[in-house]
Amino acid sequence: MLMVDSVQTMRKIAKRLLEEKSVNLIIGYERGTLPFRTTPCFISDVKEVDRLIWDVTCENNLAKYLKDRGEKIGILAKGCDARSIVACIVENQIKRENVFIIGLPCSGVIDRKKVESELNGKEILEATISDDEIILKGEGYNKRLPVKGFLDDSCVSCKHRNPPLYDVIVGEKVLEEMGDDEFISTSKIEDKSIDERWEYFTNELSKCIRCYACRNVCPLCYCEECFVDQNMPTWLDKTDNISDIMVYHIVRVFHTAGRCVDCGACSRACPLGIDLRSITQKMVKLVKELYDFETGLMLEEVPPLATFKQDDPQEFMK
Amino acid sequence: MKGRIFDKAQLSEFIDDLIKKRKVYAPINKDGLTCFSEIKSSSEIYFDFQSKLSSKEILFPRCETLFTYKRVDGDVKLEEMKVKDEEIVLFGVPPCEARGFILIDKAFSSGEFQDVYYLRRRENTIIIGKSCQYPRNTCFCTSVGGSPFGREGVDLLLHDLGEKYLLEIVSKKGEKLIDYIQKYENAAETDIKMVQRIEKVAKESMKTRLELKNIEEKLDNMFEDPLWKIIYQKCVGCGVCTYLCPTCYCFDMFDEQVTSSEGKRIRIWDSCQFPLFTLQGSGENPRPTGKERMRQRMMHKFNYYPKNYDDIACVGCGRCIRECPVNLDIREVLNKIMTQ
Amino acid sequence: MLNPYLPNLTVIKKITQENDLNDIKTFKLAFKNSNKFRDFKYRCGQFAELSLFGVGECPIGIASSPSDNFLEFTVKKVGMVTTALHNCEEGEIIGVRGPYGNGWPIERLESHDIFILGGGFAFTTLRSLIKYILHEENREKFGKLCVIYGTRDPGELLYKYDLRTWATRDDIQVIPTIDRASNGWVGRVGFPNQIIKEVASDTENSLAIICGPPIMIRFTIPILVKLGFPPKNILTSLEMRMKCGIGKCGRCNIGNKFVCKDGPVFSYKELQNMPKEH
Amino acid sequence: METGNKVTSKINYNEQWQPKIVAFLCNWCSYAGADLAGVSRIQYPPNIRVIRVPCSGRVNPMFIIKALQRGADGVLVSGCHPGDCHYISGNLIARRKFALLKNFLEYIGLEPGRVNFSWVSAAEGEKFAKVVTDVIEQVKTLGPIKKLKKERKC
Repeated sequence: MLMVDSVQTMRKIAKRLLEEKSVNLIIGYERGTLPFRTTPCFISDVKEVDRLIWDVTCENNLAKYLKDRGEKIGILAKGCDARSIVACIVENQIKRENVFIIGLPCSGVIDRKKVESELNGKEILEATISDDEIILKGEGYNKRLPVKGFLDDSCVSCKHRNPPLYDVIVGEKVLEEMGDDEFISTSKIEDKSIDERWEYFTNELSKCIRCYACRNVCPLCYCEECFVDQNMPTWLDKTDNISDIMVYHIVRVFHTAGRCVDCGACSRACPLGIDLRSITQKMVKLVKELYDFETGLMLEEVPPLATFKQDDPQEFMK
Repeated sequence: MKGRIFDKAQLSEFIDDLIKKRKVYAPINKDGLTCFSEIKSSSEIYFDFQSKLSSKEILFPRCETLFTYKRVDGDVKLEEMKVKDEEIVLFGVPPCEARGFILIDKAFSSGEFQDVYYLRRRENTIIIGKSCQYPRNTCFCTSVGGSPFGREGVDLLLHDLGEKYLLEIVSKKGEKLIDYIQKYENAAETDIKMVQRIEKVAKESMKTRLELKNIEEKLDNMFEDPLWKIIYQKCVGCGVCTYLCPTCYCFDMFDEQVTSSEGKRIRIWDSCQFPLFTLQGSGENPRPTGKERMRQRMMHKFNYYPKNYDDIACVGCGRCIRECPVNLDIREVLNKIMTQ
Repeated sequence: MLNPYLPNLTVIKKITQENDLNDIKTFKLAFKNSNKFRDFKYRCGQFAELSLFGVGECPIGIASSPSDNFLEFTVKKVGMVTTALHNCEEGEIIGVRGPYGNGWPIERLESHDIFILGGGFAFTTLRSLIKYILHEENREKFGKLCVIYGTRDPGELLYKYDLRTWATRDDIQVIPTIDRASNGWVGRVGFPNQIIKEVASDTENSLAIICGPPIMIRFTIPILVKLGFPPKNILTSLEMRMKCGIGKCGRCNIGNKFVCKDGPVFSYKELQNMPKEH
Repeated sequence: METGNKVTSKINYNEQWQPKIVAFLCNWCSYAGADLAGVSRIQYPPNIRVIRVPCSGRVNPMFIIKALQRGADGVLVSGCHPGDCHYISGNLIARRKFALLKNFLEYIGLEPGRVNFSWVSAAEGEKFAKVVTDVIEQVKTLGPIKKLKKERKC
């Protein structure tokens, strides 16, 4: 099914849900204010459902918006969004009965940064987006780019393109290819020596200005008070000292262990272009390798850090 | 208009000459991240349309030590971190950011107390601006009182005339800086005409024009408006908009121990978008949700600051528009406010 | 240019335990450099930033009176800095920066009757004001002085030593009150906002000053209005998270007013015209 | 103490350096094991600073990271053997956290020898001494901590 057709189906579903009053609010995407952007939208009026869109620029993980809302919500969910929703339900952050998941089989979203670097800093003034091609126009250029070459890294290696949990699905499920190495971002770094790795990360993370966009867009960073903000005792100073920055990122990633679905939202949100997935993905990989756990696939799952097995690996114990 | 003419090689020479005598900060490209940094050679300069991080951080660093303390035999010694009394040059500052400094100046210099750290640095700084020939869609400097060729806040303003550059003398301070160099030609009438021509084109090419007349009065009656509840919904509450903003100047202060007997007081950037910003010791928070924090940001820029300092605290650089992770667009918010 | 972020060094001369819970103490400070103290001219109701080196700063209302020749702060143990301060012993050195804020408008209070309502811990700058008014050089400039001071239980009343002295004077009416009856308490029981109804007189020409937890202020102001105090004559001191204390750091504003710089004292009339964000 | 005297007599800075190891010991097993090592007069180098915790499960990974950030050259966390936990399974829950943390820190680039975990029972005084000696030797070969330590200067 083409995305264009999906959009019609999706709007119909949203309309029906609102009309039937089975939900009070639809959370989805609408056209953004920039030619190549979409933005989360909140629709409670049936007349507005035509604002909803769905294409390869729908980059936000909407599961973020479900917490702390009393009403019943219909939410558009890609594979990764749905996994985040499942994880949030499992961790009692969202009530299953309060969400109606409109599943979107997804073939990946675009990484704006890849496109931008292709344009050499030129502004996009017009964008036409279809399933496999994007046509960008700007001052003195007109570019056709294949969607495939500009997908977000997290989408390239994605193994769960179809929402594992949904109440209704838009169109047919997409093929979940098993070709690429799922943890390719991590493997590249694992090949480096230990000192090279440290250098790589300190270099990459030294760009961080601690705006916390990575934390705030993450649906699983739901703590009422983040460890960064605690001051009795203070865990972490907010300086630009590289040690403080490293500790922030290490601990943030550690806190996503068993929660992170590798949706890449943090990487896409970072205004400084830090490759955050190169650290977050390692934790996903470790959790899978050590405890055979993949987050957000079923409601019955027990988070890996809330349980144990007698024979969990322990070669590292002295 | 007075100015000097440089060809491309002469400009490099001029900058390298400046570097010999003082610290020069300019936009650079550090592994794909454009920001202002001290340069050791003119070849490091990277002219993008606009750097990702603004030049604000050179005069108002993300993190700076205010003073150190040391305990000695039951006594305490304080040592102020004096801002070095040395002239620095900020090169390649876009006019919007230069105007940002004017706005920060007002806040930090007004009233009974002055922010000495910022102001000392500011006094010692010569700003060489670079006129903005190709404003983007996201730029709206002309809607908030600025201009792509604005002279406010700059001492010298560099214009790119294709084959050559014209360095326009704007302030006394700027004039003094290039006065001693006689080898560069004075700008001819034709050069000046050309600058005026490209300035006109640039101004006309501004795609975003916002009607913000009386926005201050408008907002006076909008504190309790339901609008805030609608627009804040998609905001995730990060600090991107405020940290990248060339006019946001809120900060926090805290102490850091170095050893058990000595340490320092540090100030860092802070953001009105963080819940901790206003959380009181008692647990009360006057701005408990994103709604209040979003309102604070807009109100501060378009109502509170104008009331106190007679200017809008936004220079229309568009960073918050381009970098917002959820595309929450300040232009859209402003339009909604104005049509309310 | 004077550096406003640099604290003055002071020595803790005396620490007084104020309440039974022992989470409120009064610290008497002496400037290491007495010239600096001469420059530290403060008014009742102003505050200062106390520095615990290595821990941080916090804004605390000045509890002593400008008529005193010393500086006192009464501090409740709440957060990091106040806990560190409570752990201090006499003789230790802490920093003080200030005085900041507008303080109580003494000139406006002169030649008027004054009703002071205090609740709980927020009595500190009221004590400063009362001490100032009662000072022999000042007393005759003011009219009647009535103080109603309520706490949860008797052990939580601050400045018991002052309350005792004031009780012996006939130029001040002091009514300590507690929320609920307690063994051995012979004074009044009830909230200050009820007691004021009995004692208020000539309210149109008098000033009411109220300091206490937000909930007390919320309930008391309507009563004061009803009793006939003009809104411009109802004064309160606001709490807000502060850092710089000098209107720069940007967090304590209510509308375009900074609590640290334009406040913390506001009249009810002013508050009515400010956004409801406090 | 013997070690201390020997070392100070040498001039070489590197050899003068002694690692600081922060050890989080569970109250019921490893702390008792350390105690036993003490009363049995089993010798081991004095480089550890012991922090007693109710259970290895109490050790928030943040403690470990904070210790390293504050300049500990190594960390040892020790708890009861699987099956012996006073709280039934605190150590097994902890084992997962530690496995992830250790692997993750190594991935980031921290030397694997800096962060150590062990099971030591109340009866294993000798094992305790051996574990501590091993950890100290290991950290000695790594040298003073540089990565992750926050350099604080005035």
